[in-house]
Amino acid sequence: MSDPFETERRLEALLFAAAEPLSAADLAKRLPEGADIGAGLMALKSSYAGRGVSLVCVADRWRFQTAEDLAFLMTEEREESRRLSKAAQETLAIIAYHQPVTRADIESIRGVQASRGTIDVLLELGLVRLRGRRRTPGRPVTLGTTDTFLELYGLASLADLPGAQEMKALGLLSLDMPADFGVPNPVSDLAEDEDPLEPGDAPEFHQDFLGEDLPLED
Amino acid sequence: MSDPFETERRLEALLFAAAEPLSAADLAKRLPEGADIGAGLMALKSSYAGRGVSLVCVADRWRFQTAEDLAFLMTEEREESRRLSKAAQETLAIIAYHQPVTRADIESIRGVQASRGTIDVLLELGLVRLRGRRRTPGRPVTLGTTDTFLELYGLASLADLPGAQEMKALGLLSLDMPADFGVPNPVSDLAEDEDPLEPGDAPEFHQDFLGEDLPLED
Amino acid sequence: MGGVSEPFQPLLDFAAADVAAEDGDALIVDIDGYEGPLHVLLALARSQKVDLLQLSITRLAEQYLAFVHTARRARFSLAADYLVMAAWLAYLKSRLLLPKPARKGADEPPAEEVAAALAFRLAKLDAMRRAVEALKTRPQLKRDVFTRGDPDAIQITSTTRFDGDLYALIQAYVAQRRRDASRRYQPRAPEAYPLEDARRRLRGKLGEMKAWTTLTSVAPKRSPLDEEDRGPSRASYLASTLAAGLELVREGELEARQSEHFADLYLRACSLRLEAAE
Repeated sequence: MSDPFETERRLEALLFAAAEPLSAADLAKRLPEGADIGAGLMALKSSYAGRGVSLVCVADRWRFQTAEDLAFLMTEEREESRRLSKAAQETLAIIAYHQPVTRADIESIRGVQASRGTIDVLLELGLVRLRGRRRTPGRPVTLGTTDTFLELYGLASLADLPGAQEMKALGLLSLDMPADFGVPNPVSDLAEDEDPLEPGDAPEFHQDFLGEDLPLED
Repeated sequence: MSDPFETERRLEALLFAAAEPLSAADLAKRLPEGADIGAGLMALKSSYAGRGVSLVCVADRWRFQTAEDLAFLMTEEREESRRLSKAAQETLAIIAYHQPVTRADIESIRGVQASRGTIDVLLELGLVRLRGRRRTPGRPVTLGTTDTFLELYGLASLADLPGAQEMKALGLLSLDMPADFGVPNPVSDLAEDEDPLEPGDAPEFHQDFLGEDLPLED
Repeated sequence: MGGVSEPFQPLLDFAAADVAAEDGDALIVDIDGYEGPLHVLLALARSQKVDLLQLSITRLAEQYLAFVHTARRARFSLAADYLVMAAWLAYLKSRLLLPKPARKGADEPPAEEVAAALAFRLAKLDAMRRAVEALKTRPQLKRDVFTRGDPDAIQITSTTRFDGDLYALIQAYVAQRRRDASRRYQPRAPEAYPLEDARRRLRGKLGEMKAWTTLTSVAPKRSPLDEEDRGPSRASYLASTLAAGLELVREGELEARQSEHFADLYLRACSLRLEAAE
C-alpha cells in the first residue's frame, strides 16, 4: 500500500496519538513497507501550514503542536515553568553553542566561577547532560545539551540554534583563546587558593582513584 | 474579531491542547465575543473529514480523535527498555563503578538483597554481562557492564565514568560524606583475582549466581 | 551596535544596561545584577556603541576604573576579582598610552594584542548574552506551544530512544554510597552498665537490703527517658549488678542465695557489717 494520501493520514493519526515526538524510523515501523515517509511528512506539514495546529520537527523527531501565534489563547494549558536564573540561562546558552564544553570553558567565557546551582540545575531539569571527557590532561568531563533542550525550544537540531552560523563565522564560538591571552581570569586566579578540596583530597582523577583502597568487601 | 477562518484555527488549537473534551460554551469563553462557535466547529469538522484525525462530538463536548478505521495502527506500545526501575538503575550504577563485582558485593553496598528480577533485567537489556569468576571460595560469578552500556550512556570507555571529583563539582557529594570517600576506577580487563569464564562454563544463572550460600569474601 | 551584533538581534533589551552603563550611579546600584568584572566590562563596552571588536580599550579601562572608584566611595564592598581586574586594566592602559620601550619586555605580548584579546573575549560573552535573548524569544513548549492535551490518549512512544541518563546513573550511585556510609556507622556498640557504677550503687543500697531482696528489684530499671537504642540494656543492668553483688559477697558485705538453677537470686546485706556501720 503506498497511496500517498493514505500514508499521510496514517502519519497524521500516529503523530496525533503519540505521547512524544516520533522519528521517521518510529513511523516507518508502523507503516507498510515502501511507504514514502519523508514525502508523507512534507505533505502533512504543508496540509497544516497556517492552521491552528502545526507539524514541526524537534530533535530529529516530529510532533504536532499548537500554532506559535496562538500562545495567548493557551492560558489554561500554560505551565508555570521553573524560571532559570540569569546565570543558569547564560550557562545553558554557552553549553548549547559551544558543546562539548567543560566547566572550565564555561567559567572562562563568563569570567566567573560557576556557582553551585547553575550546572546542576540544568542537569536536574534534563536540559544538559554529561557527554564524555576531553582528551586533555586531567580528562575533564564535557557537557552538552539533551533532546529535551531541543524539544523545549522547538529546535530540529543544534544546527538550528539561532545565530549560531554567524557566530561561528566570526570565530566567536571557538574555545581557544588567543595564544598569549593575558586577561586576568578571576576563576583560575582565585581557584588556586580558594576553597575547593578537603585536605588529602587530590584533584587528579587518576591519582585519586587508581590506587584507592575502597574495598568492595568488608 | 470574527474572521471565520481565524475562529476555526483557534478552535482547532484549543481542542487539540485541551486535557478533556470541551463544550461549545467552554470554547466560547476563550474566544472573542461574537465569534460564531457553532459555524466554526462545523467548518473544522468538515476540514478534518476523511483525514487521519477527526473532530467528534460526544455528550455535547467536542474532541479530536484518530480516525476509526486506523484503530489498528494504535496498538499500545509497551514501555519496555525505556526507563530503568529505581532498583535496576541503582544496581547498574554499582556494577558500573565497582566491576568486577559479585552479587554479594552488590548486596553489601546496597544493603538489600538483590532481587532476581533486577540483575535479570540488566542482563536481558544487554547492559550487564557475566565477566568471569572470582578466585575465592565458591568461585562466585563476577558481573560487569557491556559495550551497549557505554554506547547508551555516551561513554568512550569505562575510564570516562565521572569520578568523585566530578561528582563533587556537580554538587552531588555533600560535606557529610566520610572523609575517605572514594570512587573506584572500574576496568574492563580481568581483575587480578578474576578468572575468565571458560568455554563451556555457562553459569546456570539461578543456581550459580543467585545461589543462597555465596560466601562473602574476606 | 556594530557588525558583530547585526546579523542577528532578536531582542535588544540591552538598552537598560546601556543607560545604566552611561550613568555611573545606576550601574553601582545595580551591582548585584552583574556577576563579575567581565559582565560589568561588557555593559560598559556597550555604552561605547561601537562594534565590540573596535572597542577603545583605553576608554573602557577609564570607565571601569571610574566604576570601581565610585563603588568604593559608596562603600560597596567589591569582590577581590573586581579589584584584580581594575589593577590589570590600569596597567594595560598605561602600557597602551606610554611610548613603546626600545626593548620589549621578555614575556609580555604587545599591549595592543592583549587589548584585542580582551575585546574578543567581550565579544564572545556578548554573543552568549544575545544567544540567551534569542532562545528566550523562541516558542517554548508549554509556554507558547502545546502538544496534545488529552492525558488518556493512546500512547505511542518512540522506540528509538533510550534514556541513558548518565547524571541519573551517578546520582543513583552517590545516593547508595551515602546510604551505605550512614548504615556502616549506625550500629552503635551496645552500651554496658559499668561495673564501678554498679558497685557504687549497690553499696549505697546496702542499708535498704537488710532482708533478702531479689536481684531484679535491686538492679536499675531502664529509664523511660532512655532513647530506644541508647543506654545500657536491661540485661546489662542485671548482669553488672550481679557481678558487683558477687564482688561485695567476696568482700563480706553481702550474702547471696539461690534455691535452684534459674530461680530468683536473693541478696542481703551482712548484718554484722551493717551494725558496725551504724
